[in-house]
This record gives sequence, C-alpha cells and structure tokens, in this order.
Amino acid sequence: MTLLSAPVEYVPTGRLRISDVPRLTRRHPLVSAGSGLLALLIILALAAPLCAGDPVNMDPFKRLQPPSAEMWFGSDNLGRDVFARTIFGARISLMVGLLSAASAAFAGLLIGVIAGYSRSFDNVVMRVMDGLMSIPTILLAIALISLTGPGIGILIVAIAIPETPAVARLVRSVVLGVRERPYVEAALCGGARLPKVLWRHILPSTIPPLMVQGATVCANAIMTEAGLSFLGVGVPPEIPSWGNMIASSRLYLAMAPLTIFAPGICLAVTVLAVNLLGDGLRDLFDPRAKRRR
Amino acid sequence: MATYILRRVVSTVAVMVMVGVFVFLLLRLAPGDPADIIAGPRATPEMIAGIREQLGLNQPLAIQFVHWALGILGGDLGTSIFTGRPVLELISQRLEPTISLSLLTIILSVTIGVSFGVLAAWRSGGLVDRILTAFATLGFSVPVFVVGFFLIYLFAIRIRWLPVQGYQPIDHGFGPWVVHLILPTVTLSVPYIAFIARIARASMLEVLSEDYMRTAAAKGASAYSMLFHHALKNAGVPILTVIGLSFAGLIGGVVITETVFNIPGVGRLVVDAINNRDYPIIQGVLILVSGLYVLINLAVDLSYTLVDPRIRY
Amino acid sequence: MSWRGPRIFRKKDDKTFTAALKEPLGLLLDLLAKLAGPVPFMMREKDADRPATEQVTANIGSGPFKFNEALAKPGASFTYDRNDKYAPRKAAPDGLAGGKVVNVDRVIRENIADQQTAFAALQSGEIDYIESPSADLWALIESDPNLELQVRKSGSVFFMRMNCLLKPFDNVKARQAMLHLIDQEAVMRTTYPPKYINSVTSVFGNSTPYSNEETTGWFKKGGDPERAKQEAGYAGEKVVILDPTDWAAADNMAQLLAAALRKIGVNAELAPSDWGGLVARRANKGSVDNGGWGIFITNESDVARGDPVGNPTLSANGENGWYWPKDDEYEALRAKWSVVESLEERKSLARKMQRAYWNSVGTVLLGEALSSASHRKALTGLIDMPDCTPVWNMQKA
Amino acid sequence: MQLHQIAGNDLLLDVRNLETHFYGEDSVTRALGGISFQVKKGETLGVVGESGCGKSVTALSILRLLPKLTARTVGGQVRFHGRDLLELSDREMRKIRGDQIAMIFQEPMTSLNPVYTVGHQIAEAVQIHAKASRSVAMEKAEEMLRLVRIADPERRVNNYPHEMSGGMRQRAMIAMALACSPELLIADEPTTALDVTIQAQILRLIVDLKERTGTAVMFITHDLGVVAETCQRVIVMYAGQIVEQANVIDLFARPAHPYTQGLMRSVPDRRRGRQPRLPEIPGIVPSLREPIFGCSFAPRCPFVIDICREKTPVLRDVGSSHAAACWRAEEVMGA
Amino acid sequence: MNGPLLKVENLTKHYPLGSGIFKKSIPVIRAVEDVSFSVEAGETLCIVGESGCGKSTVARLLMRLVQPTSGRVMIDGTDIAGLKKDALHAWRRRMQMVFQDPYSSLNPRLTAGQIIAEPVENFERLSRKQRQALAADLLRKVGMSPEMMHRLPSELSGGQRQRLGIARALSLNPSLIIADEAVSALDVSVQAQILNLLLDLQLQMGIAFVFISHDLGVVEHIAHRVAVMYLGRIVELAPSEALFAKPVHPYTEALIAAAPVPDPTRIRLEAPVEGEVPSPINPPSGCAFHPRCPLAVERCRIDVPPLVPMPDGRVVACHVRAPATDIPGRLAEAGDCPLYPVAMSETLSARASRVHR
Repeated sequence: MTLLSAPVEYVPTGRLRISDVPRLTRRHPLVSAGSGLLALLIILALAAPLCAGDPVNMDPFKRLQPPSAEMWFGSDNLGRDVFARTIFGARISLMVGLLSAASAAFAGLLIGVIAGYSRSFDNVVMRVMDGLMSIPTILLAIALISLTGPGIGILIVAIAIPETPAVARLVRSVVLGVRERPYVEAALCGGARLPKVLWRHILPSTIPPLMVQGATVCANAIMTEAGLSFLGVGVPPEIPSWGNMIASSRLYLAMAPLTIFAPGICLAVTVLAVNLLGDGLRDLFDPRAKRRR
Repeated sequence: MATYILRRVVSTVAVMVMVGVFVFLLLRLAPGDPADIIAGPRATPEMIAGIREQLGLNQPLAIQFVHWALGILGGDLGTSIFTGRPVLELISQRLEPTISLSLLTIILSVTIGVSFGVLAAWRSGGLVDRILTAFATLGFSVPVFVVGFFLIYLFAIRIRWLPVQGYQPIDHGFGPWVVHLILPTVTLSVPYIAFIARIARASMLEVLSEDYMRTAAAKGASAYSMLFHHALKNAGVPILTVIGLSFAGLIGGVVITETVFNIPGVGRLVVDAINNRDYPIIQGVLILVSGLYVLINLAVDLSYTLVDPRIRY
Repeated sequence: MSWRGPRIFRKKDDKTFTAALKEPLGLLLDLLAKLAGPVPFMMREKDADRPATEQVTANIGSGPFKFNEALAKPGASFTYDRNDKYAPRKAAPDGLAGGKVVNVDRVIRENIADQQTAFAALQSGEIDYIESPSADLWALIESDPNLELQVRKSGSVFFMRMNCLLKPFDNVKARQAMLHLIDQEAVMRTTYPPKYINSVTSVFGNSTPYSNEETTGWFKKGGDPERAKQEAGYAGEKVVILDPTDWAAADNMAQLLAAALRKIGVNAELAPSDWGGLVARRANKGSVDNGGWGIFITNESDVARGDPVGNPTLSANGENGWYWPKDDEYEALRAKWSVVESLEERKSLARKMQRAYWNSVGTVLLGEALSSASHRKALTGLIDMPDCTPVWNMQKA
Repeated sequence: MQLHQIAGNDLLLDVRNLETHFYGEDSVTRALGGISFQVKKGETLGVVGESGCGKSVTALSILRLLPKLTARTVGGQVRFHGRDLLELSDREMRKIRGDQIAMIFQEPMTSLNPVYTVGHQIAEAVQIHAKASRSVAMEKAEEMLRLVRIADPERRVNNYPHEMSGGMRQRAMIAMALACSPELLIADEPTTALDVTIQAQILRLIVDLKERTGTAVMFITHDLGVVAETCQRVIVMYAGQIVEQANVIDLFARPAHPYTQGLMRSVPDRRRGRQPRLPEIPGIVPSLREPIFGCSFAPRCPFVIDICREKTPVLRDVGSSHAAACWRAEEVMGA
Repeated sequence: MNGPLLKVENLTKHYPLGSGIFKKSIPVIRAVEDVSFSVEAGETLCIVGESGCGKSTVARLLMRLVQPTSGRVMIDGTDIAGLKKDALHAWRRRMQMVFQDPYSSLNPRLTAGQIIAEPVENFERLSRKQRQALAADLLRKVGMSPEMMHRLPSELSGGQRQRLGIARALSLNPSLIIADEAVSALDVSVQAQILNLLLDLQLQMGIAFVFISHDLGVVEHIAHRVAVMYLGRIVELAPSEALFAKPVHPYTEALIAAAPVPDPTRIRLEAPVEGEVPSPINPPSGCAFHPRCPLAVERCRIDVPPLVPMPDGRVVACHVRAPATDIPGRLAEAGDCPLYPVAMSETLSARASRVHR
C-alpha cells in the first residue's frame, strides 16, 4: 500500500549545520541572492556614519552640483550630499520596511490564530478585516498621517494597518488547516491543554508562510513609503529617505539625474532583494516545489 | 444562491457604514479644516472662525454625522465645501477617466500576467521561467511614479510618439482616448502584471502536479490542451482571486498615476480634497470605493462557480 | 477692518458714478484699481448682496471671454470661450486696462498637479503657457529653443513671521537678533536661481512707490549669529518652525532656517505638515508644547506691500491683527494712511512707519523672487505687467 | 536476457533491461535497475511488490509519463508490436497513449478532472484518437458508461466527478481507458483506495471486460489476494528488480524466491488458522540511492550465503515458465 | 476490577449539515447510531466496516476528540462522555490512541524523544535526564534503539514512525489503546512487524485494544471479538472464530466473501453484493442494508432490526437471520429461523461463477 498522503507542509530535514551553507546556496539561489543582497544593504545602512558625509548640512550656494570627488553623487536642490543622503536613506527605508512588516506580521499572527481557533471571534474579525482591506492603502495612510502629522512612527503604523488583514487571513487559513492534522489531535489525546497545543503544534507551521508573506509586506512597505513621500505625506523632509528624496528631486530629472536615480536604483534593488528572499523562502518551504524542481 | 447574495449585499452595506464612520471621525480629528483653506493665507483667525461658523463646522460631531448620514440615505453625498458643487456631481465628472484607466489596466494586466504565468509554469525551471520570474519580481520592485516619469521621458519627450499628459473623453473619438491612456495604463499595469504572473505561475504549478493531469497525458492529450484546457480552468479560482485583489489595490496606484499623467480622475480628486480638507468629497469617495471593493469581491466569489462546479452557494 | 461700508456710490449717468464719503480717503482710486491683496470686483447688486460664504454662481459674461459652464471640471480644468458680443476699447492694452482684443477662440485653464508633467506638456506642445513654473525649471525653459521664459519686473516677497506672544520672540531683542541671522541670498538660493532674486529691505517691498531705505541698516551688515544670541538673552526655549511639505519654496527655506538656528545653538524643531495643517496650527495661540508655533514662512506679491491699509500683513495691532505683532506707534501712523491726500505726504508717512516697524521688527523679510511665466515661442502678444498676464491680446501662430 | 521466448506473433509487449533513474538535488535514485518481461495478447500479467519497488515507475516508463525534470529512462527497450516506444517522437507516442495502450490510476478521488463532466472527459479520448465529432464522442461515452455497468448512464454522463462515489469514479476511469479499445490496459493499483465490496465489483468488471474485448491487462498491486484472484502470470519486484516470475498457481504453491515466500507468510491467512506471531521479514527495504552489491534482499534473507553478498543473482529458470533471481531458488521451493 | 474495563451504551453522533437561519429542520448526518459494546481488560475488540460506516467516528468519540450527541462511555464505571475539560484531563491517562497515517500523526518539527515524552509532560514536570530515560525505555519497549530519540520523524521509515506512535500511546501506560487503522498505511512486511509488536505489548502489559480496520485478514489475526458496522450501526458483534467460521448477518457474510484471499485455486464468487453504500444524509428505512441484501423481506424495509443475542454469545441485527423472539431474554436459536436452514449459506455460493482461468 503506497503511503496515502505525502506531508503537505514544510518538513525540516535534519539539523542545519554551517557546513550546509554552500550546498544550500547552490540549491536555493533565490534565497541566498536575496538574503545576501539584503545583508549587504543592512550593513551599508548601519555603517552609514563611517563611509558617508553629513546628510543634513545644507549649502544653498553649492546647489545641484554634478558628481565630484567631494560629493560622489553631486548635491541636491538644497546643496546636500546626495551620496550621504542615499546611504542614510537606506536606514529609514529599511527600518520602515522591516518594522511595518514585523508589526503587520505580529498583529496578523495574533488575529489569525485567534480567528482560526474560535468560531465566534472568527466571523466578527473577518468582517472588520474586510472593511479595513476595502480602504485603499494610500488613502488610509494619508488620512492617518494628516491626523498626527508626518513622522516615522505613524508612517509605520499607517503602512502596517492595511497589510495586517492579508497576513491575518493567511495565518487563519493555515491554522484552520493544521487544526485538523492528526498530530494536533494526538497532542489533544495526550492531554495537552489549548495554550500548549497552540504554541507547540500549531504556531510553528504558520511561521514559514508568515516569513514569505512578511517579505512581500516589507517590499510593499518600502514602496508605499516612497509613494507617500511622493504625495508629500511621507517621511518628514529633513530625515533622508529614498521616498522623499525621489519625491523632492523629481523636478531635477534633466539637470541632476543622480538625485533621483541614486535613491531610485537603491529602492528598486532593496525591494528586489526582499522579493527574491520572499520567492526563495516560498520555494524552500513548499515541499511540492522541491519535488518539481 | 439568492440567500447567499442577499447576505453578502447586507454585509456590503455594513462595511460601507463602518468605513463611513471610521473616515468621518478620522477626518474630524485631523488638524486643519476647510475654513482655514477657504479663508486664504491672509485671513485673520477671527475671519476663519467666522467662516467656520457659517459652514456649520463647529456643531457637535454627532449632529454633523447624523446630518451627513441622513443625506447619504437620501442618496445625497453632501456638497463640496470648497467648490460648493454636490459631491455626487463632482465624482461623476471624474469617474470616466478613472474607470477607463482601471479597466484598461486590468485587461492588460490579466492578459499578459496570466499568459506569462502559464508560460513560466509550463517551462518551469527552464530559462523562460527564470526570465519571466525575474521580470515579475522586478516589475514588483519599481515604484509606479519612477516607471511613469521614465516612460514620459522616453516616449513623450525623446521620441514624441505619445502625449505626455491629459485625458480625452471617449466621446471625443476612440483614437485620442486610447492614445492618451497608453502610457498611464502601461505604467500602472507593470506591478499588476508582476503580481498576477506570480500567482498564476504558482497555481498552475500546483495544478500541473495533480493526478488528473497524468490521466490527461495517459489519454494522449496534446501539450496545448493539457495547459489551456485541463490545467488553466482548474487554476481559475486563485487567478480570479488575485484579479479581485488587484482591482482593490488599483485605487491606490491610480492616485499616483493620475498625479503623474495629470488625469482628472477620482484619485486626483481625493488627494486634492485631502489637501483642502474638503470632508464631504473624501467621505463620499471613500465610501463609494469601499462599496465598490466589497462588490468586486462578491463578483469574484460568484465567478468562482463559472470555473469550478464544486463551488455552490 | 471689514469693508461692508454704507451705500456711498450713486449712478450719475450711463458712463459715470459719484461717491460721497464721510471722511477723506486719498486712496479711493488706488483701492478701486488695486492689483493684489483683497481686490474689488464689480457686480450687479443682486449678485453682490448675499452672505460671504454663499457662492456667486451667476456668470453674465460681459467681458472678452465667457465662462463655459458645461466643460467646467472644478479642480481639473475651466474653459473660457471668446465672447463675440464684446467690443474692445480702441486704446492699446495697458496692464489690466486698455483695449482687450481677443485673438483666440477658446482658452482652457488646466490644473496640472505635477510641475514635471506640466513642463513636459509645454515641451511637447500640448499646452502653450505655464503661469509661474517652478523655479527649478527656469534653467530648462531657457535652454529649450522653442520655449520662452518671461521674467517679470516684480515678484513675490518671502517673509518670516515670529510669534510675538511666546518666548523667546516676545522680547524685541530676540526679533532684532533674527534680522542679523538671515542671509537673504542663502535663503532665496535654496529654491530660486541667483539671477532672479533681489534682496528686499523696505517694509513696502521693492517696486512700490513707498519703498525706502529708512533704518534698513540691520540687513546690510548681514548675518552675525553670536551677537544676535547674546542680545536676545536666549534661554534655550524650543522654537517650532512650521514647515509646509507640499510648498517647495517654503519647505526648503524652513529647513535651511532650522539648520541655521540649530547651528548657533537654538533649540529649533520643524513641524512638517501639509498647508492645511500649517494654517490650522498657525491660528493656535497656545504654548509650543500644546499645539502652538514659533515661526512660519509665507510670501505675498511685492505689489501688495504698497497698501498698508488693505493688506492685513502690514498691520501691527496685536492679537486681533495678522498673527499678533504689536507696535502702537506704527499703528497710529498707519491710521493716517488713508486720510493723507498727496503721494508725497504718503511717502514721508511711509518712512516714519518703516522706522517704527524696524524698531519693533514685526516681521523679517527674506527676499524677493521675481515671478515668471513660460510659454511656447509660437504664442505672441503677451502683455507685460507685474504679477499676472491677462489672457486677451494673446495670439497663437 | 530473456528466458522462454513467447512465440513472435502473439507477443504484445517486450520490455528489455528497462532502467529509469530519478534525479534529486544531490542524489540519483535507481528506481528501475534494468528489468525485462513480456506481455502476451489478452493475458493478465500481475506486477506485485511493496511500495518503492518500482512497479508504478515501470508503467510510467513504458508510457513515457515520467516527470520531465526529475526522471529519465536511461536504458533498455520497450518493444510494442516490435516498435521501440522509447525511440518514438512525442507526437507518435501521443498517438499510442490512450489508443493502443491505456492506463488507469489508484486515486479515483483525484484522477478525474474536477471541473469537467465525466462524459466530456471520456469523449475527449474518443475525439483525440478517433477524430470523432463532439456528439458522436458523447454517445460513445454514454455507451462506455453502460458497458462499465453504471446505473442510468444518460444522467450520469453529465455528472461531475465530485457527484459520484469512489466506485463509480473508478468505473468511469475504466470506461475512459477502454473508450478506444486499447490492446494493453495498465492498471496501477486500481482498487487499493476502494472498500472491499466495491473492490470485488471492480475486479469482477475488469476481468469480464478483459474477456469480452481481448485486451491484455498489466495489473499492478501490492495485495497478494488481488493477484491470486485476477492474474494469470505474475512478476514479483523488489528494490527496482524482478526477483521472480511465474504463473499464478506455481507462484502461490511453490514460491522460488525467499522474498516472495516471506511476503506470502507474513500476510495473515485464515487457512493457517490463528498463529500467535506472524512470521516477519526483518529490516527495511535498501535505499536505491547507493549502488547495491550482490543480492538486494541479502540483508533480510533467511537463506543468505556468502555468494549472495558478492554476485548479483540472475533471473534463471527453476521450472516450466517459472524463473527466480536467487542462488538457492531450488532449496527455497522445497522449504 | 469487577465490571468490563470499557462499557459503551447507546453512543450516538449526528453532524448538523449547514446552519441556514431560514431552514426549518436542519438535515443531519447520522454518523454513529445507538452503538453499544464493552471491552474487558487485556481483550482486543475489532471494529470492522467499510468507509463511511462510522468506525473512525466511534474512535474519536471514545477519545472525546468529538462531543457525542447522546450515550455513555464508562471507564471502570465512570461516564466520561459528559466530563468537562479539567475532569476529562485526569481520565486521559487511562485511554490512548494510535493513528493511521505515520506521516501526519507525528509533529514534523519535534524529535522522537520529545514526541514520546509529551503526554507524560502534560501531567508532571520532567527534567532533561528524566525525559531521556523515559524516552529510552519507551523506545526499547517498541523495539527501537534509544539513540533514535534525537531523530526527526522525517528521518525515519513508515514502520519506525508507527512504532513511535505506539510508544507515545504507551507513555502514560494506559489500560486501553484505540488503534484507528494503525496498520492500514503500512506495507505488508512492516504490517506484520507492527501486529506482532501489538500482540507482545498486550501479553506483557495486559493492555486492551479497540482495533479499527477494514482489512479482515488483520482482524481475524488479532481480534478476540469483532463488531461489524454498517452506516453508523453495529449489525453483528461476535467472537472472532465464530464470526469467521459462520458469519450470520448477510453483510458480514458479503464482507468476508468479498475479501480477496491469496489462494488462486479458490472458487471466485459472483460479486457477493451489488450497489454502493447509501448516503448517510438520508439512510434507507428499516435495516440500512436492505437495498443491497439478497435476503431482504418486507419487514426489513419497515423497522430497524434490534440486536438479538444468539446462543454462541454473538448478537445480530437481522430480521431474517435472527428474528427477534417475542419472549424477551430467550435466545434465538440459529435453527429457529425457518429461513435459515443449514443449506442457506450455500445459496450464496450457488451463484459462484464459472472458474475463470
């Protein structure tokens, strides 16, 4: 009798040892490319003060200079060093991206697990989520930010809120699926109480899809921040972020292209890295993808 | 089926009410109000207070809400504080460009997105798959306005094939209408082609590994019929879902595209209204958008029955 | 001062009317022909006689153009068709007066949100004329063979208003110290190309007849920050600078100002918001911590600075004036303005007013940026006048 | 090397040294280590073995239905009416699939396309091979449903798979396979997922249809009971090799390979009455990733001697049309 | 202990179908209908039946994974059917379960040691050393080497995983283990190993088994008593030898006749029973088997046959084969029923078809 059902969700195949890394990178090019690139960007952002000048000091007389030895990418409309701002901008954009992804993932996880497990709570929550999802992200963000004035904190909240329903819906479907799996019933038979079942048997299987969704949310967050800054409600002007750099320098496309392309390319590369990581993680965790590749 | 639709329509109204209340409160708490804007930069605080009085903005919130809600029930979305025109009229003026842009974008995104997805799934693991997946990831990674300005720079300025901005209503002739919408549609479609292609590829790969595909092969079915006849219809449900989601997300993208290409659509109307704190317009548009969104979801759910006989309501 | 005066005008015959005043008003003609600031509009009685908030919707179309109601899309575009029944004067066009000959069939006023898009449309010939393009585009417009940048003689004066009700700017020394700090050229160069900016030191602007050099010594010496701070006896209070992120020029200047203040040790903080938010916060008289403000930057047309009576920004009558500078001596002089008959008397009054004003430093001028317009070379017949360009007399080749 | 050759003209399928490998990320699995067997016209050949022995891979290799990226038939020939199927182009192979060689699968729940009616799916086979029009094909579909004894076929033809029970779905699969009256029907564990009473009906149906249409059947299963009741000749597979081949009576009477014998004894059988302990086959099936030296069953074999570990036994005759791949086959038959 | 270890009385479970507000009476799936049986200590009761007959539901009802609609489940005289959470928790120690699919019944992210020790850890805190000692002991009991405790389920074969399932069930040393198709997912050779293990455990530790299966060969091998279920009801409950020697209920007979026997020479019957298992949403009236039963008479269509005790200790629910006598308590004699002459069993085999070879 061939075994009836191959395992559906990710099955860890033994301990992960450092010696595995070369083999894994060859097997999962997407994950290694994505995480490598992302690691590089994070290091760049953290080491910003070392390798870049002062992103904030203004010198109106040296406005819109072409790239020079002193300022590698030239200066922007307020005479600030574009290279320094691009690197410092990495901090804000990555922080906005990662933090809103994390908060959306956490909130989504919480709501999803509870909705997945208690029927009554489920209906109420799903209707609220529908409502929340129906308000376009950009407009919700604009309304929220105009409520309290621009700032990174509110920006992260404004980006995280519209992303939470998607995560909650994903986690809920995973929990509903896993709840029926025999090993959860076996744990119940063994006398395990609800919190232990949730923590030890149900939550771990929500982590892989959550990481994949997290990558997408992070990519969305960085893009939304850029979009909001373009509409003038994003990160406050003196704090350099790729979004508000692109937004404020779009008039100088012809005169000083680097002011828009430097942050633009960094933005695209970061979002690309996060998406590569997301795609790679999805293939890594989806056993069916492994069988087909 | 009828009871299901009834239940869904009722929940649509509920969602719209919820959105209405949420937006109403959100705006009232936001700093600044229409009186400031109308009075102009050189008005003294007293003048502003006077205008606020006349506009009835300092009545207690509850009364304002009730007044507005009653208006809604009567189908009157209130009048725009800034232009004095009924909100419904302002929105209907701006509907045609937004709907044209959204429809063309969805049509373009679905046709190209789905065919990319199917092709990538069929050639899974091969070069074609890698290229299409890379494009999909890239398409998803570039902000809409960067794509927009790039296309303007290239097509409108450099080689002057297409107009830079503006919108020609369709009754001025199909030609100018389409020509003006080409660049904005392509700009807005790039992220959605990527989004739909990724989901289409994933669901096609899922279906191609099912047992009944092996049965079809054992019957001697050709590659074409296996792909488009057997597999695509089974992958229909997830693809329809992603199309529904794209429609919903479109409103956000439309706002930026209308700004870049100067299309007088609803997106632009809302952004200006937010800058002018023109509450009635903001509330009106957001409610209509949320209602539209939930109805789109209902349409998508009902369309499932066309694709998959197992789904009955 | 609201202008709902008694019925002082009476019709003499078809072409003339008389005005009977209780007290002498030298400026009557000037006020009727004003260009900037609150401008008088001549309407039929029944249109004029309604509450301020109610909109005047009747459009009679007695001028060279008729407003096309059908094509109007508020916020997006307004269309004006040529009014065939209008017979222009025989005289040559002179500013807003003179013969208003119409050489085009229709004028469409398009509201393009994004400057880059507007410029691209002008380049590709989809639009013919841009009113006050963003300063950053001026260089591009000049370098484009088939475009022309029309720079007017006068422009808009940027000025900075400090909140005199709150520390540290309740102390006049602090306000005078700010005069030292401002390097007008640096501030203007954040947004405008050097050759189109003028420094402005007179309270009455540059191009108005009343502009004078009275006690403008503060500006000439330029920024000397340390001296400014000791004199002000600054004790570390937080100065909130309102920063409108959706208005490029004021946004840049606010950022420069914040950086400059921080450089000399002033606890300056930017409060970014959109213009709606700025206007709301500006009305708040509370302390900085609960919603108040320290400094905001705005501008107005240079011409408007020639009318201290009509233009509230030139008033200094404390809390019920325009953002609360208080200078009784200046107010007393200003009250005589509308009474004085001849131009010469008004000029000497202006000098006295300016001396009083600069001693109390109600505001700090930041500089003047010449206003501009750009159009395709194919568009000819543009009338050159300060602040705006009328649409009649234009011709499209 | 092929033993007692079956006379040329009534030889339907002749498989020689068929070898198929699966390619994982960093490992190669030798699913089929070179197997040879024959199928006569109208014969029912049983292919029996436990999971992972390669019985399903054999069927998929014959019809070339292996997953493109991960598996490949690396050696051997599959001669059908003398033509080697491995050499054919895709187009030619597609002409044979469903028309001359048909196949039915184990999972009735997932082997039918859920979004098309049963009639449509049966008609498709007819349309592909007999170039018939839609209406003709649907009539044929109805006729086939009646042939497989499904109640009121006129209505059932428009049913979707989820509206039918497991048994009925398997009957529809059989109808679809036999629609173009193939010469060889490969049945891969057709009744494993069915209940005992339904399984009996389906086995009965296959046997009846086989006799009526003269189709040869290659019946793949792990259940010795099913083999005993339906097959005429049997090959026993273990770890990708054929270890024994015989007609069904001889195989059950005197199994010549220790694995076959062990299998038969470990199945609880009423005739032997109630024993306290079932005889077990100790250990587990060897992994096909590493090469196997000597006999693959050696580690678990009660008859193992030194030669078993060094030289791989060859399939040799141990009686009339009874072959086994074991050095001590004769002793095993005696035990 | 005096009474039976486990006593199940009139156990019933109905699943409501849909919960429309407008529908008046909500249609119900009668998964388990009035099932009663008892299990003595150290005894193996097998429940046999085809898919959809409710045998798995019975298992889940006993383990309280599902709430019963009505009926009692008595362990040593205490009814656990109605117990609430904490009270039920204590009784978990007495009864454990082994699942069918070795792949999905073990949490893929935990090591073997953690999986086995978890039930005990639900009741008392264990130090690392204690947990490892417990795991080693349990692994030895199921015939696996203690080092296996650090392995992940994905690194083990099907047979080894099922042994882990059994070890987990043993950790609380229960007096009763419910095995739901415990060997159905395994290959024949591995099946033999597991069956032997279960028998050894029963002999050594006196554990009672409720063994659920659809494979009659396996049932015959290990069962002391057998209950045959059809569409939620028990149709026959008898000692194993008696049942297989002479099945009384026509459905039992059809089941045994249908099961393939590894003997090519056996005469192959015409398919013993036609038709499909009816849908549980609206089961046939009277005896649910009557549409497919060759012996069905008018009465079978009308009322549900009660379980009638027979002399050889079995009970049968069939109007034809075991007519309910009007005198309560008097056992129906096999010969009693006019329709059940000794020759009767031959009529079925009379339809044996031509020997096909």
